[in-house]
Amino acid sequence: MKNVLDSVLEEKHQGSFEFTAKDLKSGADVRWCAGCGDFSVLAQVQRIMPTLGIAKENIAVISGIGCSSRFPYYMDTYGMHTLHGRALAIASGLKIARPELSVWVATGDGDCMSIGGNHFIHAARRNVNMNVLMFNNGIYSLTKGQYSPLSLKGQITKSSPLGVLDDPFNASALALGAGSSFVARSYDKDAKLMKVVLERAARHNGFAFVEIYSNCVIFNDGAYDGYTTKENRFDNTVNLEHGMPLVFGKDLEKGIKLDGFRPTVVSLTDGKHSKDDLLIHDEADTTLAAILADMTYNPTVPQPMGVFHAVDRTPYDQRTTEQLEHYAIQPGAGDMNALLKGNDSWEIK
Amino acid sequence: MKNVLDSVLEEKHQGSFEFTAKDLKSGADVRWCAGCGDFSVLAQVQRIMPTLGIAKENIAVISGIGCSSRFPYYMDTYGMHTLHGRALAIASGLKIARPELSVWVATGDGDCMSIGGNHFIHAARRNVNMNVLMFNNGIYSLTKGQYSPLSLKGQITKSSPLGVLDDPFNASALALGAGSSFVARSYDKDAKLMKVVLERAARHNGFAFVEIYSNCVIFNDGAYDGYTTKENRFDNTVNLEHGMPLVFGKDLEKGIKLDGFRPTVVSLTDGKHSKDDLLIHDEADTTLAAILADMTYNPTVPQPMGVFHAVDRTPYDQRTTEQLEHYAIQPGAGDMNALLKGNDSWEIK
Amino acid sequence: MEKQEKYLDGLTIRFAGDSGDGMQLSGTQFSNTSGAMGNYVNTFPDYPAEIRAPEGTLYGVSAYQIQIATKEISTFGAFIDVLVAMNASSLKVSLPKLSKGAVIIANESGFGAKNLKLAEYETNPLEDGSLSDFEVHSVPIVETMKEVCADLEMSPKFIERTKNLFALGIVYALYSRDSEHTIKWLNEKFGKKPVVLDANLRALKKGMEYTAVNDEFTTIYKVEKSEVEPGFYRNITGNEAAALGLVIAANRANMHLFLGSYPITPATEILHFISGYKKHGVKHLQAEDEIAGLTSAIGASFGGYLAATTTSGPGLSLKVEAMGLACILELPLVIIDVQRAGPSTGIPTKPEQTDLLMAMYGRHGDAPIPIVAATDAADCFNMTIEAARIALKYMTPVILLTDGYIAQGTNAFKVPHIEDIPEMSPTFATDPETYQSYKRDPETLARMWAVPGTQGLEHRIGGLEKEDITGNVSSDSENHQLMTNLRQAKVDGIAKDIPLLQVHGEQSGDLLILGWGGTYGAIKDAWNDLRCDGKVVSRAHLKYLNPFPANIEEVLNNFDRVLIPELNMGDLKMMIQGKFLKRIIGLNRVDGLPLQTNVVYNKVVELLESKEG
Amino acid sequence: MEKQEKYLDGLTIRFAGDSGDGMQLSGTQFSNTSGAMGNYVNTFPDYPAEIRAPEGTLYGVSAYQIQIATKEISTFGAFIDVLVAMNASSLKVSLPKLSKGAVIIANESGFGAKNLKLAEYETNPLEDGSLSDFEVHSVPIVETMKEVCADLEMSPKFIERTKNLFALGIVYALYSRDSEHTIKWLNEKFGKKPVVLDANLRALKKGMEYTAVNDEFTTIYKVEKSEVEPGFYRNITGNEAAALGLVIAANRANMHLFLGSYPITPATEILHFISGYKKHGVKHLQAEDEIAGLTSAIGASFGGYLAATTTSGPGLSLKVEAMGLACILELPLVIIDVQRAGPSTGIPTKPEQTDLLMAMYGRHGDAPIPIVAATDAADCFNMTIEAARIALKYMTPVILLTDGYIAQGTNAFKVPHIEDIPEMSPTFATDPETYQSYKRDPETLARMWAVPGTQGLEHRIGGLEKEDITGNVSSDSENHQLMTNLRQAKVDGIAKDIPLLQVHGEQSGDLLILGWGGTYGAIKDAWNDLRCDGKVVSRAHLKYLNPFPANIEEVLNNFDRVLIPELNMGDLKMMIQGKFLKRIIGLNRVDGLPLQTNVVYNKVVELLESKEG
Ligand SMILES: Cc1ncc(C[n+]2csc(CCOP(=O)(O)OP(=O)(O)O)c2C)c(N)n1
Ligand SMILES: Cc1ncc(C[n+]2csc(CCOP(=O)(O)OP(=O)(O)O)c2C)c(N)n1
Ligand code: SF4
Ligand code: SF4
Ligand SMILES: [Mg+2]
Ligand SMILES: [Mg+2]
Repeated sequence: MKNVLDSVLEEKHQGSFEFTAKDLKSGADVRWCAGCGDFSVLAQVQRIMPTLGIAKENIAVISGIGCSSRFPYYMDTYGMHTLHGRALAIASGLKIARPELSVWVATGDGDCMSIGGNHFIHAARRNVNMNVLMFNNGIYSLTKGQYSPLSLKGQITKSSPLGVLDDPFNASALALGAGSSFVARSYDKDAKLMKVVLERAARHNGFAFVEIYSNCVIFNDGAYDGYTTKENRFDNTVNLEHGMPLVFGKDLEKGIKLDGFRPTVVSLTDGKHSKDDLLIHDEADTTLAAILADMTYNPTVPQPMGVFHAVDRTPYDQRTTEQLEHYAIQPGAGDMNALLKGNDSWEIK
Repeated sequence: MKNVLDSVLEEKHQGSFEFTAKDLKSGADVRWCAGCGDFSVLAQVQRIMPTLGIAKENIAVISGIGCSSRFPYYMDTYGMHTLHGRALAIASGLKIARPELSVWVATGDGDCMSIGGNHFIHAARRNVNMNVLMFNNGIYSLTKGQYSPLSLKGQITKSSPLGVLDDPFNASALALGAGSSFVARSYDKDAKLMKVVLERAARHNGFAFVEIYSNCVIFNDGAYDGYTTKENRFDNTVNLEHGMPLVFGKDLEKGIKLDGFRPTVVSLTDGKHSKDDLLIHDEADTTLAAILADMTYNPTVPQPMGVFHAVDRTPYDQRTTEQLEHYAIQPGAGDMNALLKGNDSWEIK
Repeated sequence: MEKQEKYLDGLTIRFAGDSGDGMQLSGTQFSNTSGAMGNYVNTFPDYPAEIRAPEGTLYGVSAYQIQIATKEISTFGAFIDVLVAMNASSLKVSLPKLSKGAVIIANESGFGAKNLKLAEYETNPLEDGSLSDFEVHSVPIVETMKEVCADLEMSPKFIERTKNLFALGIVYALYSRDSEHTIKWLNEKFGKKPVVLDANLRALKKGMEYTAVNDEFTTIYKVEKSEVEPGFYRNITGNEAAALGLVIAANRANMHLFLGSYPITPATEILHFISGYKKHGVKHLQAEDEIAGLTSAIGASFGGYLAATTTSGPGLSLKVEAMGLACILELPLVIIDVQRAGPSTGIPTKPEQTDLLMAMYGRHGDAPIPIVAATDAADCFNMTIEAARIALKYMTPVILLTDGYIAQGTNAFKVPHIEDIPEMSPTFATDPETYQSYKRDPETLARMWAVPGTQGLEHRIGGLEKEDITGNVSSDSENHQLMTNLRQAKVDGIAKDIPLLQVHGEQSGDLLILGWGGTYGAIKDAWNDLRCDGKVVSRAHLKYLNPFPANIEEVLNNFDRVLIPELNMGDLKMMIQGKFLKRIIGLNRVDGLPLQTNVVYNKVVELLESKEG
Repeated sequence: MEKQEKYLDGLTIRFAGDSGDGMQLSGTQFSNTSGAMGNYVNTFPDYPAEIRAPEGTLYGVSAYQIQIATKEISTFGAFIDVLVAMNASSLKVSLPKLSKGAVIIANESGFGAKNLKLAEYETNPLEDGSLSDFEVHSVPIVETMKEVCADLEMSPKFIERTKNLFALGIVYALYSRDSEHTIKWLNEKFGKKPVVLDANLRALKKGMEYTAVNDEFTTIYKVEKSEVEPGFYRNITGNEAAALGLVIAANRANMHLFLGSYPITPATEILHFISGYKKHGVKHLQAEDEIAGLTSAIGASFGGYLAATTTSGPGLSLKVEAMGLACILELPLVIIDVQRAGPSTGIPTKPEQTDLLMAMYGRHGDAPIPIVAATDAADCFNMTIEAARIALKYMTPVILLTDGYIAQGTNAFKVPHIEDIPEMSPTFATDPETYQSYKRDPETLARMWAVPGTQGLEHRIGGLEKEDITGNVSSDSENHQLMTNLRQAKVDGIAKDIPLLQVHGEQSGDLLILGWGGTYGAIKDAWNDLRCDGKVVSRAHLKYLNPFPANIEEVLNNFDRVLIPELNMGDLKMMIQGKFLKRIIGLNRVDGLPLQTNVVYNKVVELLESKEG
């Protein structure tokens, strides 16, 4: 008899490739606070998905627990809202079982990097092919305002009324250290950048980690204003483009140059430096990725935005498939009677 | 009344500073297999501890579960053999409570980096002041030979009879990505290096991570022979020394030079290169540390051994102590009646 | 017009509005003021599930309900006598619970077209006659306050924020509440922001005036003072009480306190309070997850601290393995579980009692752990101290079960003097000659406790079975049986050291209502009502679940029938039947609500009539 | 000298030596050969706790025990009739279990000075007369083999390794075992290493000769063929049977299989076997921990796979939270727990039945999950398939409890033909018109299952309480009660779909022995002995623990007294008393051993004499 899953998929899966952002809206009321940064991620995800050439019914969105983890409920795709911290392990199982699906994970800074840290590093290491959107608002919002591993030292929160004592993770450094084959960053207030980054993540064949600065208007309002507002973003962020020098500023009048391994800001207008002196972005270079990640908490340089790192490495799910395909044509494959009998049986007549 | 802990410690803690390696042997039979690499770690730990200026009764060794995690039983110190993967969390609690203790963690590659991965990255991030000895034998030994996250791709083990599909972690890269303030590596077969590295770890004020290549003679025999045997170690490892160029080879006839960010081996005898061309080790440089970690799986260069990275950052436990000390002299400190009454009470007469 | 005066036995009032409307503040002040005036009080805050749901929506209503009375009461009131409704949605969701003839104070500006639409009203209920069963006062709060504060340098938005105090003023005057307590509190709170203080004081005053001068209000009500024991009081939530309990327990044991915890609703506030107690020397770690919450506490306990962890159901599920370790290590630990509606994420904001069997049996291997439970908010203080006492005396983890209802609700807490709380005297071994890590006190069966830093007592403990007395690793057959028996005997032996189960009403007879934990208030109030109505029924309440009080079997056998109301599908019923083979009548509800007094009342009446059982 | 011939009903033989001595191989061959010769067989390997303890030590002994018999037997034998002892330590640890007059085959070279010292013998027991109660044969195995293999290009170390086959040869000849099966097996195994093959064949042959020519052996024994049903047989461990069961269940359900697992003794072998089944299309993930083991399986189940996870106690404790999620998601899952001695790390290599109450109640919230248990190694195959059947038919996780004893021991498994195993027919929803994620089959109460990739059935599920039928998130009171009831009713309803509890012996009367799971063999053998001895006692064995078989209450009530022997402190006793209020007599042992036949026998005799209960 035919495998039930295979036959359902053959029959029922003609492929709904023609759909719009609107078709991705589930009926559920979006219950984020007015002004929450998470809305802008939702909007861009809904905008790019129809352009990826993936059938709508082949999309699955898995999340943990948190404000941001409500994400799947707002998407008219297959979805699962799971346990705090476990989204990546569940998504890994789904993707390994069903490599043809486009698997997305919506997770918070607490969900992903506090309780979920172990699954995060292992999914990155294995390079399970999925797109991980980490909504970093620097706080635990759903539980009403405790610090997260991405809150800043000294930050006053409900569980640190006297200031956080922890040093935060550097999210991209952690992802790189764990072996993530794609590491990027964007933020709620720049729809264009978000769209580009999400598209790149979606098209990456492997584990794609996107850290998204998302403003929580209630418990950590303005945490990223220093980089993300219209006034600040030109001077305090630098958009990365593969093969291009790191320039920034309203009129692209500044650049980043390496002093040894140390990135420093130089002016392109004082006549001392030109674009040729600048650091050229190379998505494939691991060391450069580490340098970029390191800029995160370095107040003397702007925050990199965009794709830090992207390399090709066969995803774990694909290796599994290939291994099974290889063995499926070996002699005896699928012979259940031989399997049952084993290699040390006897017959009683 | 006096705090019971404080009074016991005051009374009973005259400080046993005069003790020897032999005093550190507990009565228990060491039940590792003959030839197990773990013996050499035990020997060096027992050798250096008496030299650290720490009272014997102030040493605590915490472990998870695994062959290597039997370590505390063999040490006549305070010790706890806990749960698989949880040693670092337990040790963190102990160290925060009792910052005056010298806390050591014995853990395996599975214990630390598979099930215990989350506690590992968080303890590193918080910089809890302890010495973590990760016995990396590239295998789960106690459970008789399954692959670990540090087993190599393709490795045949009991749970990968057709070869491991995972990519392994790069342990030092992960530690660095998580923010570890001290990262080092040594191996069972070089007692001198081990001693130096362990001493450095012990003296580091913060989270000290030491990866130790330890040969499991039963389930992964010879895994590190390519670097660690007398024949191979000169050509295939390079010992790091702060401020010194990276030279290696039996007669120190080779060196490592950077091509951009890429380390390459050069000869010091062919007249083309001298020591001045070589990479100078700087323990404080994060980017360099990343480059060194990256050499682990790079077959064209030797494996770095010794201290990759060491920087000063106030440990979490110390911050906690300082915060408490600061608040302990604030008005109302310790006033239990005021605490009980709160600030919105009333009196019924 | 001269107003009439009328005396009430008590009343239930509900302040309802948007999350931003300050209803929690009004409620707290009404409650504390009533407490200060010598009434019994009991409250419950009712937050929306969403952090900040869109303004004016039905699911965004935030409320605070208070029952005050002259006689002792233990619940926040089943039916609402007075509703303060800041907008249309808050009226709508509260309506089903209004008692006949209830007073409604409506904030007029919250009933505009937009608000009505969000509340899914076709017509304005304040005007369409649909509220004719009630006494409705539609008050132009916002307009009035704009006038009153015209001279202040304050934006209209900020002025509007005073509307909760205006509403409070109205009900203060209407129910003859003394404004002094609130005025004092406002002065302390806003002392550094004189303009805000001024506006708030004006609002309160203006609200009181509004009642006084307005002829709509024909009657002024009074609630007579109760026979409350003299002393200092405060309203306290169960979570704050538990946090206090931890600090005080450590103090009375002359120990340092360590809390390892991970945030989870509805337990997080314990962590919040503890994190603010730095000046009392409390150490804590907000851990990376619940496993680290408990295991870090195990580390601290090994180090000689009074160590604790706090959580709710999903977190308790994660701590299972580490609880087993704590059991075999025989180290003292306090584990507080604030139960919420499951399974899985369930309904995080709602209370249940569905973790009892898990607390009892939810570990691999035979791993007995004592369990205690708190009856109400203030009792969380007592039972936290009691959990610590048992933990330290018997060298064992102890689980304290509270629930989302008592943890977030409040009742009045009689503030004890620190000296009146008994001291505990844990001791650490110091003598290398006599120390053995699993040598036991013959009385309590507690093993000896030696802490790192003590010279000559170096030893190892761990999760492997250990040899009796020496604590060495052992896989010996007889030893394993012996250690299993000893661990069980130690826990069983605690029964000698806890209060007997007290029966209220006849000591034997037909029907006993047996409750446990946070259903105390509802059962007590129901029982009071039943007794007032002449019903012959007794009640008893369990705060010790493992072991049970020594006389429980006797109590059970003194009654023909035993009714156990609980917010689960029969956890305690199972335990009692399984242990004592006494058939139990279950009253089991998992509807996300605290136990309702009338549900208990009706069930008992039904039983008394039917003789079923 | 002509040897005598003697017929035996059966015998128990134990091969004991160092880890490296190949005792597991000898045991397996003796067992398989006996099976092939038509005897009933039952075996148990007895590994040391240490990986490779120092050679010759008492704690380093590795053994393999086999009982063979003409009549059906279900345990590996309480007393040893024949001991093969490769060294002094292996003799010493085995002595207490030797039956009177037992035959001892001792490897002479294992009794040198060093070995004696390690075994803590002052004098050589082979020579000092202390073994006079036994029939001792001290055999120069190593010397003989060195001679026999002198012409082979083989190091002495390798030659020595053949000593297990030499010993096997001795007992083959002594107990008239046919060497054909082993010769065939050796040929297959060492076909590619002709020298090794040759040496091993010589050893086997030489051993047989040794018995034949040696006058010490006066008698040759025979064990008559049993009335074994014709067909193919193999010896199988419970772990291999469970692994096979998973693959076969998926095959019969026409589904793909996914296993998410993390290694843990004594469950790891299931993962080992599965990881070798790649050519049968099996997917698996060796996860980073047990939580990911189960949650990855949940992901695969959401994707339309038959998904499973395998573990032992500590791992089950870690899976608790995810089991709650699986329960509320109502996705099919097979969770296999190979129970071992707890609490905590406990004694990892020893069996227990102490996870039953945890499997039943160990989750926060009301989260019912069906539980089944296997009776012996071969039954692990059946019950794995049964767990999968229930999971798929009822859309629920199912827990299968086995234990370290049946998981690692073997008995003969009658190899079924794949076509003879019933098919299962899970169905996936496909119609967007009628699909609703929590619409239920009226018969089974299973919800509809739609898999990603199916056009038009996009939907969301999760851990929050969901609305009946639609599956939308709901915090409605009545709905939560309804869903709680439905989840329970679904599990309870499975009782209609499982076999009734069968009573062996009288169907009613004084005493029933009620067992569950892996104590089956011991209870059955004890009961057989009791019946032979004319005792009036019945027995029944539970393989379904939640729900219980539909007739269980009736069965219980048909007996005055019920004895439950179990390897815990009273888990099933608690469940039965709690549910049926039937007083149970417990026979509870946690001594790290499988249940002993004589313990059951003696307890029953005692009960029959005393009428206690
Ligand atoms: C096991 C478990 N522990 C704790 C919680 C409580 N909890 C829910 S969400 C959350 C943190 C949310 O923070 P984040 O992941 O940053 O998401 P955000 O709400 O900020 O988007 C916590 C601690 C839970 N639901 N389950
Ligand atoms: C919760 C839990 N899961 C699994 C195990 C089984 N287990 C014990 S040790 C171990 C792995 C050991 O590997 P490693 O940490 O590398 O230590 P090694 O034995 O190689 O020194 C495992 C899987 C356990 N004891 N507890
Ligand atoms: S609380 Fe913060 S993160 Fe949550 S929905 Fe509101 S703004 Fe967004
Ligand atoms: S099995 Fe391996 S790691 Fe374990 S003790 Fe033996 S050699 Fe060492
Ligand atoms: Mg967050
Ligand atoms: Mg290892």
